Amino acid sequence: MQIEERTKIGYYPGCAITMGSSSEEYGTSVLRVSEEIGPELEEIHDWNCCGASSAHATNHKLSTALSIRNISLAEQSGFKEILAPCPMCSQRLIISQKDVADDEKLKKDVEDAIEMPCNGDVKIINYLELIKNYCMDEIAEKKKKTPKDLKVACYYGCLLLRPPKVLKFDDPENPTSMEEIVEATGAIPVDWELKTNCCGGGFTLSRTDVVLKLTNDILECAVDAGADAIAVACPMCHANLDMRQKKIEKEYNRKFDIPVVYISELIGLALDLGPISLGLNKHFIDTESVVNAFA
Amino acid sequence: MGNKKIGVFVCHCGTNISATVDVEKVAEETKKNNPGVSYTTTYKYMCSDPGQKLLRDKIKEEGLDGVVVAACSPKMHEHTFRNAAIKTGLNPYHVEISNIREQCSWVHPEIPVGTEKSTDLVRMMTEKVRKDKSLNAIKVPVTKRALVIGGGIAGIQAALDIADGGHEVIMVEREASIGGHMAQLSETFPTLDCSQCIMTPKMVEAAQNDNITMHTWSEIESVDGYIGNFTVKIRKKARSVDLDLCTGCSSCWQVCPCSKIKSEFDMGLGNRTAIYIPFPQAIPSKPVIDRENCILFKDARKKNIKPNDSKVCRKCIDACPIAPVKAIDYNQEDEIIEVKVGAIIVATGYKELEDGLYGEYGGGKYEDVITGLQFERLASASGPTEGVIKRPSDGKEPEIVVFIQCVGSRDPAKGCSYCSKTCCMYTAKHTMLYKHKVHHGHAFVFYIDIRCAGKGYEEFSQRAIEEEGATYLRGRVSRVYKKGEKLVVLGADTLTGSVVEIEADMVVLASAMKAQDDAMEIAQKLSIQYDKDKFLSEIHPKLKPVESSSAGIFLAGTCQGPKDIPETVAQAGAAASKVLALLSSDELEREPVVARVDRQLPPVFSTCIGCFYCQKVCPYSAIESEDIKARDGSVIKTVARVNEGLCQGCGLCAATCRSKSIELDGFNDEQIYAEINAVEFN
Amino acid sequence: MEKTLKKENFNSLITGLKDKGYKTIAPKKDNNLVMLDEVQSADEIHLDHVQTNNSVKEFFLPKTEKILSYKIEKNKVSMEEPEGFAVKTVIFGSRPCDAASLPVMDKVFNWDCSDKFWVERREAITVVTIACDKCDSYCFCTSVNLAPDSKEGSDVLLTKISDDEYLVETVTEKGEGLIKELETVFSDPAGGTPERQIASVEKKFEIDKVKPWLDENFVNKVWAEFSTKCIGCGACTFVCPTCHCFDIVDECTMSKGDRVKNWDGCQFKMFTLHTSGHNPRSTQDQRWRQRIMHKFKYYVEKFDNILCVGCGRCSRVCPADMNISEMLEIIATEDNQKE
Amino acid sequence: MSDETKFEPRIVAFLCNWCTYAGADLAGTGRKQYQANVRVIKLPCTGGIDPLFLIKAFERGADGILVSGCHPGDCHYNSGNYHARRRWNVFRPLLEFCGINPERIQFSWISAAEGGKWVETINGVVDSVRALGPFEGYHKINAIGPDASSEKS
Amino acid sequence: MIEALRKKAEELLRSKTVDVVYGYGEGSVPERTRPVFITKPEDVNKLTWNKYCVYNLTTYLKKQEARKLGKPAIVVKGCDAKTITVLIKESQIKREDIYIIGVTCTGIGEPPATKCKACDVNTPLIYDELIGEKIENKEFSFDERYAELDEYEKLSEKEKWDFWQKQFAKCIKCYACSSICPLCFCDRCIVDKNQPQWIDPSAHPRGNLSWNVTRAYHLAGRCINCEECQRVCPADIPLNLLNKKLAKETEKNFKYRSGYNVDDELAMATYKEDDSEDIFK
Repeated sequence: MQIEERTKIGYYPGCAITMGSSSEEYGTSVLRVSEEIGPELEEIHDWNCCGASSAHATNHKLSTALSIRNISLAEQSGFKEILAPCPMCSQRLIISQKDVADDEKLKKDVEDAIEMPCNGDVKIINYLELIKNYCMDEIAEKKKKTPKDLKVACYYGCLLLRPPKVLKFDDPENPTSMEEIVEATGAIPVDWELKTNCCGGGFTLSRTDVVLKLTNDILECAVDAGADAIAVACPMCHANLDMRQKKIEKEYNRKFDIPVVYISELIGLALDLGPISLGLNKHFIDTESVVNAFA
Repeated sequence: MGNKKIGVFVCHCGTNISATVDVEKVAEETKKNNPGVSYTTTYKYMCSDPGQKLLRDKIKEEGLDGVVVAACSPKMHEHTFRNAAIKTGLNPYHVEISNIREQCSWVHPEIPVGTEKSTDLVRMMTEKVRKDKSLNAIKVPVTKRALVIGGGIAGIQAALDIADGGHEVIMVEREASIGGHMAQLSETFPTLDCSQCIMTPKMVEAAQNDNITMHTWSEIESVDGYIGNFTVKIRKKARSVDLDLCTGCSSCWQVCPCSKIKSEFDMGLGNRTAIYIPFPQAIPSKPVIDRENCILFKDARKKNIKPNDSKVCRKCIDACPIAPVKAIDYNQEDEIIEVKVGAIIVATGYKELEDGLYGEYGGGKYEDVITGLQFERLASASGPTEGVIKRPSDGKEPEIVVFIQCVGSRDPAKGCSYCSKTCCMYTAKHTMLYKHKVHHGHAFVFYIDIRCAGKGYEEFSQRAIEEEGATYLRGRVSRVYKKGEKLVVLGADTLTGSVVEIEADMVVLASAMKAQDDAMEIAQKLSIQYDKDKFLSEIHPKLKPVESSSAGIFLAGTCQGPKDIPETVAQAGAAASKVLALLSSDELEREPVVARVDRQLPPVFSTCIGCFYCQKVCPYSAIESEDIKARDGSVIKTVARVNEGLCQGCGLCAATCRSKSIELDGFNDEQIYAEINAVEFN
Repeated sequence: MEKTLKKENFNSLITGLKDKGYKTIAPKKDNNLVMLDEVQSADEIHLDHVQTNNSVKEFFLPKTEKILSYKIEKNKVSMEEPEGFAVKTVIFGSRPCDAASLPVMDKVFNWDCSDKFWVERREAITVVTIACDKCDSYCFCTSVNLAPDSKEGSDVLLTKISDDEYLVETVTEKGEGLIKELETVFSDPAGGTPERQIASVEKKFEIDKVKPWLDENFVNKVWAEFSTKCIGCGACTFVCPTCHCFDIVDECTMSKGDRVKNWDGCQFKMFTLHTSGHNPRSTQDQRWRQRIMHKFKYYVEKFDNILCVGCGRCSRVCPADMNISEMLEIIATEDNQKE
Repeated sequence: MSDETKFEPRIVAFLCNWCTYAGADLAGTGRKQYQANVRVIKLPCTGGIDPLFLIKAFERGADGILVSGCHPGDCHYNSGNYHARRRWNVFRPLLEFCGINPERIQFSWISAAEGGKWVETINGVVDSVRALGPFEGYHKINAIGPDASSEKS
Repeated sequence: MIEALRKKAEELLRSKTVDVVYGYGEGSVPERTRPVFITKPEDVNKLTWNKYCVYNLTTYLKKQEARKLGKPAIVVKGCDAKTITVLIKESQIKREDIYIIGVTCTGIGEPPATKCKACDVNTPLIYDELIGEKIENKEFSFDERYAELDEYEKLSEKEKWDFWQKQFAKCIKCYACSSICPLCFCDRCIVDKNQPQWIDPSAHPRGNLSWNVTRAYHLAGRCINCEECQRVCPADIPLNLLNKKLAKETEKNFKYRSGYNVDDELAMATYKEDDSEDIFK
């Protein structure tokens, strides 16, 4: 372990990936991996919903206040940086910070609502940014297993990159950060076209037909590109590609059977951490092929 | 001096002025209050013939020796009214303009405010007129030679017109051959005649015209001087080929080993050798060595030795049949030559928007997503595919081609908000060329609006739809991505309100026409203005479209803004005619707004004390020192003297001189003092 | 009529004058200058100085003065002469040499036309002079037929008899009138002849020898030798109580303007510049000669008065330390007479 | 609204003929309204504007002055605006040192294509000078005129 | 020091290297000295040197009356010598036309002039002959040299205006400030130009403000801080504050100090592409 004290950054899980939630495997794998490499994550005490879901569509002030409260809590416990692995949360936190910075009146209202000051100089990062900024050398250093020609299609979805003027993360049209991480784990990233196409997101309940069409195109394109697995960094994309895969296969009577893993799980496998501890047993499409590739 | 009889003519300008300024009241107030004003009137259109006649008559009848015309901006009609005065014998520099339209009636809606301000502006000018002195035009010799910067169709046409007018022309072209972008086109709209056929004769004519001296592979280093007397330094970049000896026999570029260099002329679709001529009909058809990619020069650079000493590859020089001295010379250096010219025409053309800017359409990653000019090369008989439409990736004939309009144009987010004017026409042409060559193929065109407004243009685009069967879809394309062999084009068709997904074999982007990268540099070298999109600015969009803000420098073609070939040629002719007018007289009359150093009778001689601050600040080094000598030859004092020929009338010296011993005619101390004095706010 | 003025009564004098509607001018300290200026109370008055930097001339011939103003409305010109510029004033504490300059200049200002600006101010202003009880090396009043306690030009002369008491001698009716007006402020003399503290000013040159030399020596190399160091700045003429040259200039805007009388001086190189460019006095020695000639020859011939009261201000203020009494010594000394 | 109730600042603008004057014309052709408090004096170049002009403008009752010309590099006479820039970098602090509020003298670069910027700039100057109020100091010494000695300020 | 000065002057006059020596002579009172122009070798003992030699003799290099006496040798302190550098750069005199007798000086005037507090030219930067041993010129920081201004720069806008109005009101337009200034050498000064009359000649507040501002501005980047204008002003106006403020701005903005180097370009006659433009919108 390094001698000097590891940098500590705030960890904001959000409702989707916290313990006991529908995509908790993303959360558990992120925490498990952070025990080995990268900065120490400390969950923000008394965090609340980031106001992503319907809130930001219906009540702008409410959703902003919800986000800012989390940031102010982190500030008070002295964090300069907050990791929000779920892109919906990181996007919401960053946009709220910007809205408050641009609109004095909104800032005052929000501060009154949360009874805490917010001066907004805390940096919000997503999981890919965390790995790229802190862990690239450590992965290379601590990698124990290299998978045998495991071809992986990296799928970014939309919230990680858009709106580009605000998030300013990677190249919104042709991102490469996940590919670099996948390469670091020893797997082989494939070149495919739809890595930034939308998977239908929240419409998965209201307009399942549209989601089926979009996710089918994505899976089809990934399989055609020769991918053995799809890596994601967003619980919503994972849900639409993994949970829905059986229904898509039935709808378009085509066999995909392509596992959808989180990038944190891939890194975990490369560090030879137990698959169960990474939550790999909680997927709809069996991730066994990926685990064996690392054997 | 002070008791001039001044006439004030207040113009209605139709209703442009009289709508928000009570012109009668202005005239009346002026007559009542302004000293020296003996005659005032108002008229509907001062700039019209009757208006000017009124002016001329009143000058004679009333015996006026000072005139103030309160109308539009002096930039519009100062010249008109001063010429009218000349006809009556009144020195034009006793005529001043009050700008009560652009800077008053048009921008201040309330009548009382506009009227009061106009009265003030008129008073400022009547006070200035009282201090005006007669100035006579300065005669300056004219160098009977013109310079044309740029060898595209605009430059060639202008050079030919001037040469036919009997004057010498120097043409400077940056590339190895003249021809510009037009040479790259296959057929040209609306007549579909092949660009090579109509342009090559003109290029040859220009080459053979003994009035035209052509400098290709050369750039403008610096431009000094002023109208009629420009001194231009031209950098003739080292070609490594001696133009006089070389006969263009092509034996050298046949043997050149490195032939995988992307040809700029073919927009990267074809390759060329290190020693090359850009295209078969190049003028001069003599090669140039690309020192970046030639392995001999690379080796010389690596070893830091003289190029000729490197022995890595001597194929071209060995193959050169010219004896006894070879036409190829590796050690050739850049050469700076200086020429004197009387007028300059800027015809530096445009640059096509690089497709890398559009990530949504593959951002330069997909070989089969090409730009308009690249399609021209595919369709051109002298192109890399000899006119056969093939996909650059695998050479297959594309069954379905999607043309996307307005790529870059009309898109402020991508930096140019203007319409590039020619894409609608050349895309329609592209669908025709495609259908003529691939009969069973199908062309889709995504457009916002079809703007084919020239003569025969609308019929041309209708023909593309009705006869050639191109499918025009009104909507924008959101994304192009590769799917297997195909290119999936996701777009919208707003007329049917549906999402469109086309699996195409090839996509052609109608890329925007942008200003050259170094447009700003050229503008600053010539000290002419450029607009927010870096296109060169004309003095007046309607009345002086081909004149730049610097006297003696004219603009032609796309460097001034997007336009098609007919318009470019028309502008070239217009610019040439302006130059011919300029060069037609032996002497040029120059604005007599020049600086003048105080001169008095002895014993003072001059209040100038000879500190020469003026000489140090003058941008045109128009100020010399002069020794005032006594009869016995001893120097009494050394003072400054202005060379009227060089002085451009900026007034820098007058503002720097501490004792105000040097003043600018037309803006001298008394005139400016009178204007400030008249600003009095009551 | 003999009276005395105690120092502690200064305050009642000043307030008394104010009540009677007089404006009071007295020497005032202004960091390292002592200037004659308007005072409101006695403690502003500063008396232990040799000579004030500015002279009384400033209150009779101001450095700049509007003598006429005009307005142009609707091409019609309306003119207006200034009124009320002469304010009832008492100058308290001027020196005898300053006061002596007034009658000398009365002559020129009432010569071919009486200058109402000068004359009306002369009537309105009462001059209360304090005889000099000390002097410095620049003073040469005794050399120009004056003395540290001469009465010329003063309305009332005060002479210091003890540290806090001054002997009051009225010179003119105006002076007497003033004393009567403020009877209470003054007190009767203690009796016996009071011991008057008067400075003794050493005589520098024989004034009678000056004019005869000047009559003969219009051309002489001493002018150039002495005045090489003069930079032609004109400060001497402005601080001099007897220099009275002025220039008239119109300062106007479009609709109104003022005709203004400003101090001018013969030491400026532009003073005698003709529009043709010719300058009769183009070098500094000619101007320096003109200064001496005008004061000690031309004015004497025309008005039988020497246009110099020996206050020494010009020598004190001169940047190049050109001392006028030194020049006159050269002129008046024996061997110089012959050349 | 007569003069007394609402103070209308009086602005004199010295404009260079090639850029800002043309920019102002462009604002005209674009019919962009702006406040009428400005009186424009056209000169060939900002390099030809002497600080004496500014003092005289204040002496004739101006409350604020704008000097505007071509952006550095664009000057029609190559270096006119560079010299002007150097001149104002020194003259303005001198006036500020003498107690004249620097907001009363404003400088800007406006090209012939920036009609909008001309309107913004001139409205900005009028508003900032209106906030400062009339130039009391200078109006007082303009009024005093020659008989200063009798009326002590 | 005085003996060496006289010996040198005599030697120069005897050898006809120069026709006249501008120096300092006894004044009308012990606390003053006056400029003397020695043309005959036997008069050299009129020359003296003491702490009252405040005069900047270089002003006579531009006065015809003095130059009529022939080729001059001139006694200069460090600050006066800087004037010669500026006069040469403004082509008013040629270096070879004058013989410079430099005198080392550690403070002049009683009490010492403010310029001497931060004087970095104890030994003149330019001379043909040096009287007194060479003193190592000290370096002073930017703030030390302009410390005198801080007190005035801190004033509020109103206080500044009132202060200067009170000072300018005293001005009597005698023009001693520009007559003494060696760099105010214009034959016809701008104030003498009456068509048009840019600067009112009258001594009222309006005329005084425009005169004093213009006089100071015309010395921007030129004044070498010899403080003579302030010394000779009969109205005791702190004129050098204005010149010093301009010198401070010139040095801050253009890194230029007048009179130190004969080769670099005059501040107000040149420009740099990257001159500061934060006052420009």
